Amino acid sequence: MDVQLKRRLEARLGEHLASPLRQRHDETEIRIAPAAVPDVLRLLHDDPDFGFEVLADLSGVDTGTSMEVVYHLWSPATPDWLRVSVIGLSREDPRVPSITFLWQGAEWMEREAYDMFGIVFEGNRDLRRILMPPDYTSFPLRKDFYLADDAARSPGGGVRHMEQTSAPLAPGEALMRRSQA
Amino acid sequence: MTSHRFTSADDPRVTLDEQLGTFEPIPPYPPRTEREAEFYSVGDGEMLVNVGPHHPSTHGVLRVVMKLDGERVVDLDPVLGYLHRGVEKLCENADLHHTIAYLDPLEYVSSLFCEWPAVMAYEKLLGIRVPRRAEYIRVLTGELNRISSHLLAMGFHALDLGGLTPILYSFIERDEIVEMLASITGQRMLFNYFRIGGVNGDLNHEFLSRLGDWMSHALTEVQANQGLLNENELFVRRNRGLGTIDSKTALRMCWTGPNLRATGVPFDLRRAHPYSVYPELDFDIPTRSEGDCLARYLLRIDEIKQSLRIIDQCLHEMPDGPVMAQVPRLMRPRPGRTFAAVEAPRGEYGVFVISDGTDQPFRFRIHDPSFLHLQSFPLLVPGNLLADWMAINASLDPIMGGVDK
Amino acid sequence: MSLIPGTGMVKGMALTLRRFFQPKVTVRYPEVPANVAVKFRGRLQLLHDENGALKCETCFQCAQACPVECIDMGGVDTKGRFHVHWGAAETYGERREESALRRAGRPVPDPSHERFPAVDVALVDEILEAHDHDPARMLQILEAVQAAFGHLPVGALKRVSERSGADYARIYGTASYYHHLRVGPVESPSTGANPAALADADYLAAIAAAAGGASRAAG
Amino acid sequence: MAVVARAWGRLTIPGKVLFTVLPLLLALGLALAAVVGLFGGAIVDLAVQYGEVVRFLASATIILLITIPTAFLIIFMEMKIIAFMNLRIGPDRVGPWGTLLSVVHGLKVLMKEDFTPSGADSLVFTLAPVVVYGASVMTLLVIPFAPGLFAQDFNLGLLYFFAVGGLSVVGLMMAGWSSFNKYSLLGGLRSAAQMVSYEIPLTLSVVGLLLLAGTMSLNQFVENQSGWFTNWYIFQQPLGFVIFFIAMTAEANRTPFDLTEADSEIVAGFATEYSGMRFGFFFFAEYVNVFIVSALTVVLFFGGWNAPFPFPELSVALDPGGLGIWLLVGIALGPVVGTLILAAPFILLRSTMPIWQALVAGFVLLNALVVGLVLAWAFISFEWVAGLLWFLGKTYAFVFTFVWMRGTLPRIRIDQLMGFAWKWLLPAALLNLFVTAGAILVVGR
Repeated sequence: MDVQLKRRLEARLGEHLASPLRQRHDETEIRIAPAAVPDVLRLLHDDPDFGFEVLADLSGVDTGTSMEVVYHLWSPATPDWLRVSVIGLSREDPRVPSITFLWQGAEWMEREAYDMFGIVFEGNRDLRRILMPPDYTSFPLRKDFYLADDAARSPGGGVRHMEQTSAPLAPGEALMRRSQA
Repeated sequence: MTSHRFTSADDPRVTLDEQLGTFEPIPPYPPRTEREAEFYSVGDGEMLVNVGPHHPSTHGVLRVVMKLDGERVVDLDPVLGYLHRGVEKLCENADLHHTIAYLDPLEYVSSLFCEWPAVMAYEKLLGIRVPRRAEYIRVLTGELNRISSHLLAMGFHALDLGGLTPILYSFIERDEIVEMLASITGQRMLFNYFRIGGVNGDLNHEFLSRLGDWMSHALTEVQANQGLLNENELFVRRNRGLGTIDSKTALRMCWTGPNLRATGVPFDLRRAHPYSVYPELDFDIPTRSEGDCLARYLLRIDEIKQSLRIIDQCLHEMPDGPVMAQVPRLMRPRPGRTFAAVEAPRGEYGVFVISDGTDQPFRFRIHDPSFLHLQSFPLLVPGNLLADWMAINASLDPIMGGVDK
Repeated sequence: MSLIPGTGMVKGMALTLRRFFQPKVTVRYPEVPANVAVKFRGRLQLLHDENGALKCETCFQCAQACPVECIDMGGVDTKGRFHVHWGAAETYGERREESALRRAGRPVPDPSHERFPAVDVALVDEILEAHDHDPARMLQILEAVQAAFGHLPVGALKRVSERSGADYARIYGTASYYHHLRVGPVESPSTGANPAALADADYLAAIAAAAGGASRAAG
Repeated sequence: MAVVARAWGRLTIPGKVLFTVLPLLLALGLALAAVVGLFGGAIVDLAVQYGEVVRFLASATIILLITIPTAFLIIFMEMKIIAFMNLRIGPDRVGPWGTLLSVVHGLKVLMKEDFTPSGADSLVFTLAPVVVYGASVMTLLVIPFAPGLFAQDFNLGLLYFFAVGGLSVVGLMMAGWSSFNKYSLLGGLRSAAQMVSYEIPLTLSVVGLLLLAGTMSLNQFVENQSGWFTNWYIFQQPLGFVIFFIAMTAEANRTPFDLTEADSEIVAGFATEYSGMRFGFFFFAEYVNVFIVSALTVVLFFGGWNAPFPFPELSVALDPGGLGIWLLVGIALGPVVGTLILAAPFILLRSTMPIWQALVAGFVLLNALVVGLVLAWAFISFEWVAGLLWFLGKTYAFVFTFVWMRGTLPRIRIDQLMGFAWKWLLPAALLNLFVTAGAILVVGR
């Protein structure tokens, strides 16, 4: 637990924090609203005080009631992992600004989060399915994607569980709308 | 261009021909993003070629659609998911112990590094202190696994450039390592050895005698076999200056591991975010400044030497004691979130776990480094030849099992 | 690369030529038996001895060692001995079913809560969330619970135990050690019969009935 | 009729084959006998009249036939040598030390499905392997194997060799274009670019040799190099040899220049869509090419069939008739006595060995000894046997070198390949030519 980091984060990001900062083990967690993502991450990335240059992970989370996007950052200035949770995305239309302008490599991780959760990253130039087939319609890591018990245990002997829940969301303004015919 | 030799509507061969159609890599649906639309509009004199999913040098089932102008690559679009098994979903529906077994086949040439971050994350969640001997055993087996993985990577690098022999020399050494790991873990590839709170079984005599034999000649053998390639003009000329990336871009592309260190950034989680007993061990972080395929290749040799140093120290400093902590039978970590990452042979292998207080993880996120290295193809490859893609791909050393999860 | 072009290649050729005459490492598999690791894990299977009898002694050690309780002894063979099941055992399946229900957002029947007067679990969860589910801060959690409920209801303690990972016995010990924490409700004669006490009484009555029935059956 | 059909139905498959093949053979033999009986004299007259034509037909047939075992042998050598260099054992299951594995490979490609992709130009697709294989075999016609043992000695031999050898690129292009596959197309175009680029340094590197030898007949080349090994052209044209060797490797599509079928890049290049015996033709042509390239190197630079030193004139005067009755006695008793004598050391020295094993060992030893003696006698007595052995020995040394290179070196890149040909090999070949011409002017031939 890096108390110094906690003080600095609270001082610099005070107005962006959506809930109190938490620390446990070697992790420091801040929670922010979706609209604050570009500002906060730009500050964390660019500011020499923080210097979070390494994006260790980008992950989508479905809490069952809302969606989250979780970034893990690493900086030489602190022994902690910094976890930035973007909370309060609606499950019906989760949208969050893309951070590909900071880390171009986040593009595929955002694509994966879109693929698995349907979270739309606004500003990602190539937001399409990556692991699932392009004509797949549901989002498998959402909690309402019910993975039948047998299917988890015995491959092949289980239940077919392909496309279950909702139709895919439109991936933002970047979508090229072309009619099929 | 399809030619139908059969005209009878009843002939099954005709339907087969029609189903296959022309073998165009252009997808049969309208493009969904600007990038896709731009890529799949083929210009004058360009052609699209499917490299993979069944191609000798795609390291698994990677499919890359290449836009070629002659032999020169104009653009390329990696298509993933041919090996997608939904491991994250499976882990979210499995017991904490079960998840470890699911993780093994991800990076199947370095399985221990897939288990490691998961058990680290669970130990953090459960507040378990791992015995020191278990930590030493983890480091020892992990570094052995790193060597075997690097050897394989270097061998396949040569194989993708047409050299038949280095891969087999690599396999000789790798087989020694794999056999000795099998003697303590029970399996040759999918070890399933790390447990929450320690490791599954102590070192045994067979392992130690094999390791001793191997350590006595490992470095000389590896170096002698590298003489086949390191000075070979054909190999060096094909790799030098190819797929060059600078450190800034590499960081922006979220690169980690040897590929990032080959650009000059000494980012190694064993030092950058120390875990296990690495702070007590003495080793260097080799870096190179060129950032090209040759640097990535040579850096792996340096890493093998450092790993041998670590193994040597582990053997000398290993304390006695138990190899498993006292852990409850039924593990219900308290609700919370945790992130753990280790320095795998390909970079930072991370696991992000959310626990909701049950015996199953609520969210289990696997962060695979190869996934991010593959992403950089459109930066590295265009402008080079088709054959250069094989060299770049081999030097990035992706494992598709981990990429596709 | 050296000054004279081609030396690297010549060195490589020299290496392969040297290897050409070295002893080979190939193991001729069917003639030379493969090396099976000591801890080799194959398929779980019960072996028969040369007389055709099961080697399994039904010692239950495997079932006890299994971390996820997926091995269980059950069923009877022709000699009146147990079989080993691998795969889903009954208890294990129940736990799987429970988690599957939870994932699907359906109510999970939890027998450990039904025996006690219901408490507002959401309130407890809020308190726990505020204290980060940390068992090291148990005293503060318990104080907050007492502030919320007026005393420490058993259901709330069970909830705290389940969510924070601390043993119920330890929490109960903490709660009963400090004088300012009250495990039972404050006696208030004006409210008449305590509903919680009623529920407890019902439960005890049911237990007694069940035990009586059992003893009757045994007798 | 029904009786015949029922009898036929009862036959097993080998029986059916036998009953089909045997009458055919019988009919053919009878027809041959009839032809010989009726027109025998006329045929002999014709053969005498057109001796050259008959000789050519016979030698072309023989050469066509020996390419197959040659390819088998080189395939086996490649499997085994590369395996040994990889510290593997290599093939060891079929035949002694796996020697029959390449024959099994040959049978395998014969039995595979002959497949034509639906978009392919089937005529060109079928013709391409024929062209490639034909070009390879035709170049063998001018190679002199031994004194008097060549298909055709003709005074433009070298030119013919390069002209016909260059034909194979047409076949590769045909294969690449007609397969309806982008990898095949890339492979075909690569082969065209590579062959065209390397033809030039290849031809130029030999021009110096032509100035020295003053002939294009390969026989004449060999005869020019007789005597001590210092007469070999390698010592007069070392640079020419290096250029020739590199360019020949590229011409034969061998590692490190095997770009046309670079398996890790373009799957199998021009041969991607081929299967069965059509692929077999490509495969055999590649290995026949290795033999041809080695043979030409030996003929041009290493003295062909000549021994590296003037072999002392020995003559073994064998007159079996002079022995009289002892000849019969020797034939009758020789093997028995020889076996016993050679088995004696086994019996005496290794008491654990059963007698019959010792006898078998003695018999095998005797056979080896006799075969060796006969070979030595033939080597001494017949010039062509000695020449053939020297020639094959040198040629297979070069085959070994090619396989060795394949086992060691990675592949070169296409642009480096072309750059190497045009920037280095071509100027070097020109330099070699000028230096040779100048030396001839100064020193005289």
